[in-house]
Amino acid sequence: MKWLARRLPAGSLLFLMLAGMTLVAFWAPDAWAQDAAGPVEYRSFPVVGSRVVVWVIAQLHLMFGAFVLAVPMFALTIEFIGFRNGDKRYDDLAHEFTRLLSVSFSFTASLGALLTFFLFILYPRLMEYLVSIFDWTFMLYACVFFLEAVFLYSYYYGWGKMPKWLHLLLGLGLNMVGIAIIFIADSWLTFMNSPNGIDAEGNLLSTWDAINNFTWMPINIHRLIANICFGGSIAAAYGAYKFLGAKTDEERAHYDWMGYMGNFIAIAALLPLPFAGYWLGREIYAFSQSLGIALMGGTFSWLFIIQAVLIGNLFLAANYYLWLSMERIHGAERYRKFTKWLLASITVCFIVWATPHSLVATVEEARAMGGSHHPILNVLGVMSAKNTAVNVLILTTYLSFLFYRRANKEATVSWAKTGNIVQFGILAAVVGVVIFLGVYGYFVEASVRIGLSIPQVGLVLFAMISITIIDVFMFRNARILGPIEWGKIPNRAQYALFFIAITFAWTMGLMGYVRSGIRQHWHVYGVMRDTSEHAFTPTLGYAANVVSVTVLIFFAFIAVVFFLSSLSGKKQLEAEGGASP
Amino acid sequence: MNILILLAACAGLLALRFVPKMNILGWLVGWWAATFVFLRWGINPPLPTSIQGMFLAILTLSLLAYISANSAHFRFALDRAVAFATEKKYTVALLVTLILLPCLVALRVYFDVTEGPAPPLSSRTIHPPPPVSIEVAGRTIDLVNDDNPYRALETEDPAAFAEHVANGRRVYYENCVYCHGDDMAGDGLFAHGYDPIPANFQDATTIAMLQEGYIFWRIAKGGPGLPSESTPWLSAMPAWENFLTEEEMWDVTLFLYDFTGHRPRAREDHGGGGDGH
Amino acid sequence: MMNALKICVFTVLVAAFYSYVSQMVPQKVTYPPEETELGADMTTEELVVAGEEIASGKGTCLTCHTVSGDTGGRFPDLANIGLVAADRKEGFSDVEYLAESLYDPNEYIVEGFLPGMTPISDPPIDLNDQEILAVIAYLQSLGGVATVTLDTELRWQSEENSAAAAASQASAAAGPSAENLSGEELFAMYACGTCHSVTEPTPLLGPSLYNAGNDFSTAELYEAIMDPDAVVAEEFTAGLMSAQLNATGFYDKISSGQLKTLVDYLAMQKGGS
Amino acid sequence: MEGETVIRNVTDIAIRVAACRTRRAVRHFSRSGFLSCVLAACLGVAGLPLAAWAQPAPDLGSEEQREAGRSLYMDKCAQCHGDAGQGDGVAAPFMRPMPRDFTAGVYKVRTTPSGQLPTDDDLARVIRDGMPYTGMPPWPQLSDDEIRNLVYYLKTFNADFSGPYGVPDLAEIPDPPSFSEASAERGRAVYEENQCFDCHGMAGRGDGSSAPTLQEQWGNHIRPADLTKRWTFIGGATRQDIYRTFTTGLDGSPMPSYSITPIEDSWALVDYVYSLSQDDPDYATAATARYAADPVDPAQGRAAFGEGRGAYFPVVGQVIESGRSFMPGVDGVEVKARYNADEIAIMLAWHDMSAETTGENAPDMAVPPTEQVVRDTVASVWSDAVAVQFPQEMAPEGLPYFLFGDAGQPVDLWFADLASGAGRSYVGRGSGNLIAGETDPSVHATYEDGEWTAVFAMPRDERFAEGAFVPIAFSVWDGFNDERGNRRGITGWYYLYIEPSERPSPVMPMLRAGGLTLLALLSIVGLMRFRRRTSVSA
Repeated sequence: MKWLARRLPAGSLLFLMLAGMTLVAFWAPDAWAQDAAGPVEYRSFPVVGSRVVVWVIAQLHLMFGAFVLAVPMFALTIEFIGFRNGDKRYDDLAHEFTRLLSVSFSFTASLGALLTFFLFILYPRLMEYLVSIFDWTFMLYACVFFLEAVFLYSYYYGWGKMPKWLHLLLGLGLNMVGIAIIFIADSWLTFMNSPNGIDAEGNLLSTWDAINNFTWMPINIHRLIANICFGGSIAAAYGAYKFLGAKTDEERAHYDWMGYMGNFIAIAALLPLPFAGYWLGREIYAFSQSLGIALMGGTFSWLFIIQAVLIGNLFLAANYYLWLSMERIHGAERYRKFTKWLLASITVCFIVWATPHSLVATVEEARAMGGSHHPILNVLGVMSAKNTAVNVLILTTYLSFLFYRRANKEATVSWAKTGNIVQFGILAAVVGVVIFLGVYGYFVEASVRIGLSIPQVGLVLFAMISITIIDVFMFRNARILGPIEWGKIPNRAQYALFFIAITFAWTMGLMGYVRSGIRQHWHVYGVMRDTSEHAFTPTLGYAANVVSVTVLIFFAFIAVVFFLSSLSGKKQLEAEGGASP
Repeated sequence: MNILILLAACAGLLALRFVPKMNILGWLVGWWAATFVFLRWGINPPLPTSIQGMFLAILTLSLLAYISANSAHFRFALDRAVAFATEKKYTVALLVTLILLPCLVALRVYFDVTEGPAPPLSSRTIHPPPPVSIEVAGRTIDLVNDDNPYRALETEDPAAFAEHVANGRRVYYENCVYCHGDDMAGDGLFAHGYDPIPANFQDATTIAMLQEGYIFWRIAKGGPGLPSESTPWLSAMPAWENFLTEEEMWDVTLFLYDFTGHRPRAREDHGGGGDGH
Repeated sequence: MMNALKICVFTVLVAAFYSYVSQMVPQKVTYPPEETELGADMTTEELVVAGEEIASGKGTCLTCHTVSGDTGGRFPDLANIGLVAADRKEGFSDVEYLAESLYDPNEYIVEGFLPGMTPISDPPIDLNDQEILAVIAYLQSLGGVATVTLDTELRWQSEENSAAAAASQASAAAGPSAENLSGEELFAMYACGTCHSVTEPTPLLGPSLYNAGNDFSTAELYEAIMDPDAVVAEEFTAGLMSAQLNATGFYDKISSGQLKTLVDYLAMQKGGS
Repeated sequence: MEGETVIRNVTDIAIRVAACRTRRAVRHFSRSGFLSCVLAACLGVAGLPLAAWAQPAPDLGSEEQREAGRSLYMDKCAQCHGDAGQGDGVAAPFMRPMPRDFTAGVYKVRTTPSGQLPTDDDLARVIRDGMPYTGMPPWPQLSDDEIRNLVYYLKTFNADFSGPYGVPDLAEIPDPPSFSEASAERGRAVYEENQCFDCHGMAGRGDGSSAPTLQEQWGNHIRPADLTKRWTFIGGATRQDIYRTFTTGLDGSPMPSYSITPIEDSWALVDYVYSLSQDDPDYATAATARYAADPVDPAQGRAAFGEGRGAYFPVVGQVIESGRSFMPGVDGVEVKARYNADEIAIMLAWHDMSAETTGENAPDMAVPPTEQVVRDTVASVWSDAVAVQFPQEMAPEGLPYFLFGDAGQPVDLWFADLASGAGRSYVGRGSGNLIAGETDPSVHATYEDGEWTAVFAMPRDERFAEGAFVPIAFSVWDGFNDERGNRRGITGWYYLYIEPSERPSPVMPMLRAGGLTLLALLSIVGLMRFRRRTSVSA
């Protein structure tokens, strides 16, 4: 009981307080509604305005939430790996990841409460309507949230104090509850984008249909994957931060490894993310052409150019980190000569992906082009070219991983040469077919073109899986050319990890904006109009500035989290007698 | 695409191979220069400068990544830079650089100032999102759910469908041909006088990407009916609801697809979720 | 500490870089489409725009009138109405003529046309005086120059109808009492007579209901009102009645009691027998 | 200079016009007469039957080729040229010149002597390259095979193609000698000798005295070519094309064929026409208003605006709002401008076949929607007119609608009715809503050699601040074409750049940029040296 009493103030108290506030906020609108002369539609917030307040807080809440939901997922996985192969290193790493959790969880809860509070105060009419649609899910959410707290704290504080299988079970429960939370919250916000289960006047027909709307599942999946990416990259940033401050070689080695693992998780999750994104986009189009065009063809088409810059940078930085990582492996020199080809492929794909469909051109330039479209860029600007670029980008990154994997190994199996040829053959064939489908897609009608992305994705997945399987068998009992010298990596690589984390956070902010921005002047698309002064859609530059500020606030908070975690880590180390990591 | 320039750029890079004692920095500069030349002069019609800039920025990023992704390269480049800045034998070269670079910048500024400003750029959204519904002649048309009412005839009653297409043909050649052209390539008689120039329906990225409701909206409401994101409303597209009946506008939509061989973007069936909407 | 500072600077730089990239793309604010709202300080030009919107929307004028310059429509074409209004009726200025034909349309009938227009100040169209002024401004602008403002006073304007708020309150108050209206009164109130005659066998825009009681069963009458397009008599335009009723908010206003009264009234029309 | 001139098949334009009406007679006359002469000379044997027999059979293509041509024709051509090739498709009433009636077998652009049928290549060329500034677009997207099939199909419309005349003679079109100024100078005399100015005008602007009365053989009015705009030549813009056009004539139109000897004189005429014109319209996007301290005197006309060609903007028909104009009489307007402290003056110049200075015109005149889309009248009741428009206020959210503004953003319209020569100003809130403005511009307009020059002068308000880009758009009414009100030629928004009276000196910005760069370089080098020294000393 003593340790509980000591630690309760840190997280739980805050959480309980905020949960109380949530409840108050939940019941408050009735009281307000009564004392005001008529129903209040909006209230204003000083200086920055109500929209920006809710925007920033929601985004911060989302980022922390993403982190808190993602870390248990891979912590559990790593713990399980450590449990199976008995490597203490993995168990420690998993524990260290969870150490970041407890403080983050408090932040998440506070921000969530704050968000609810502001939403109910500033947007009473909208919230009243949403409550009328989702009445019991709010209650369910509160319960699940409470469960999450129970699981999380017992998972963290119970580390090493209970049988491992029980602890793993707790971790599983934590993840289940976490996923339930995100699914419930997603139903609310996806309903605002693609309302369902209501009649033409907006009256509720079925709460389940409202939950299970067009974009609910796509958003769920998209967010789950993105959360893992994000959590991994933040964990990697933590490793990088510790690496840079490390005093001893051992510390350096440990945190180098931690950064590597975090980044591996992030990039592995990044690879399927574009596919989930396309599914989401497709569902939005299926729900309403207007929303789809707002997303892809209207003002927001430029937002996706910014997104392409972000994702292109992400892939570039991820590959860059891998190439630098190979310096700590003996034998990696053999693969160095491929770097330029990988880089060339990434650059070309990046360029294709970032090519806008509608161009900024002077009148003279437009006249020379014979219109607002350039005959060559036009080909690159449409979906089929971009799909192809993303697929090739993914394959290239996968190839970097493959080189990394076999950097210090030399296959000893008799069929090594054949294996290599088969692997290369698969890769070349898949790249060829993906590009062919991309070119072919330009000449067929839209419905077929959209359908083409499925074989493209399938082929890429097939290539990655089949090549990996061959690789695993080929490098069984491989001759090891030299050790991996953890910790022997330039500081540049650690900054690349920071870069990835910041870029992820920024991308999340941007995507959060577009998801809610495509509704334009609607609170609930097609059902409830936004009649406030903030009904207009701001410029992308403005939105980007808000995102930047949000990201900076987030990293300031994260710095606090890192700081607090390192305090508790120190204490623990002391308590455990200064055991080395 | 100007093949000669492309070949020249390639040849230049190839020539670098035969330069004795070529180092990594030289290669980077060579690649950058070759790409620049190709983007600037090698593509016909020329790329807008905004796009050239973007491509070169990406390339620069990649080249920087390349040189720093290898510690040996990185160290070499750093050493060379430091040597250039500090060693005696480079003093003259350093001085020349120190003088030349600011002069080049100043020259650029000189051209910018003396060329005079360019007319303001107007960028506008090409495919703005349509409203949820529009009113045509007192009737509300739901752009989200309504389809071309005559599209179903294509399978149900091909003869009637052909009649609608023929009517659309008449409407097109009486009304649309001056701007959108005889072959619908957006190159009609008056196309050169308008900015933006009329849409090219042969292009796979115009009507082939859109549902018929969208086309109908653009025909019925024209340039004046564009949403605020598409300002300035320089579009010369008339609001055809003032000239044509609703049926004629749907018919001409049918004809656009019929003539170009494109298919309208189909309304997709939704996989998950309820069907209550 | 140095590391922390470096990381800080790095973070700020990266975020700033992305902000910068985002400033490079076209910057465009999208405003929600404007609703037609009649503000007290609207200029004549704004009134013209508002009036155009009312004419094609709520006012349902374009259901019957055209603005194309083609003659031979059901109702007079309005393409040059601003020009001809001034000397159409002796002693009437253009504003007065237009006002009369909106408030009291059957007072003067253009040669070659049948009376049939319903006063648009009454339900179901039920425009208030401000909205009618906007419509007048729009009509004047067709071929002429709009002159009216919201302050223009017309002798047709009603005292209690002068403010929009008052009008809406009045109609709200009038709601319950409308339950007690007779079928004939309902028939007049919803302007059914614009298109259907109950006194003559000649069809107007819609079929005559002179002999409705014999021609239709009660169920058919219900259906014909609630779903007009289900069965459309030959020679008549499908969709016209539903568009008209939708536009005037008929379905929102009519109660089940009123509907029954109306159907009963129609079922009594047995002029043919 | 004493070149002998023969207008071979018709000696007088008036006769030619009359002859066109009875075209078949003329054609057969000319064909039999001319052909037999040539053949007799060539073969040395007289006798038409023999000649016909000796001719190679015309190439009419296979049944499949004609069928393929037919389906292509129905898809791409029938909307103008009609299902039966009679030039009566749905779009035909909106076009001048009218689409070709293939059943008549009369073609303008040929490499064959006047009166003869064109060769297959002639037909193919017109299909592929089109006829600029007429309704006939180029069809580069058709393959050579497709075009050949089309040609085979076109030839089925007229029986002569399969008859004895189906294989026309080729006119001799020699390779052109190189262009010379002297030859062009001599060409001027040839131009005058042959009375080209009768139709094409003294300055070649298509404003000859008989221009308003010219008719093609179907009785519609047809405008003579504006020889100063080479990009509008329907038969092509090279010197060889010009040579071919006047040696073979444009059958069916009043343009006869000329045989000018010696051949040097022919090329001299070509060079003269060539020297009159530029081949590229070189459309501008902004006109520049220069500062000049002296007061603006509109009566000076063009001379007040200095040397050089102004900014040239394309004018197209107003086909957006009711009263649509499908064949505007004016296809481009040249703009120059100047300003001083109190005044701004804008000069507009455009080519017009004839000056209509009787009648009246106004931008808000009603045009009956039922009016015939193209009317051919000589005595017009509408005068020529021109207008300039500017946004009344420079709003950040964009430009007013370019057809006389919109309710949200009005435009200022400066209008000149060239009959009275008086300037009027309007405030436009859409083309149906124009009201008179407060100050009327002073206007001075002159018509000379087929070119109108109108100078507007107005007090300079704050819109025309130095360095500003003022959006500007133009409207031109050609009274001959019955243009008034919404029926007019228009441009979209372009810009009028008010060039600052004093050019800002580039020195300071240059110094600043150069200095900053130097500073940055120096600090980098300094930092490197500093670190190097400390590391060496350590």
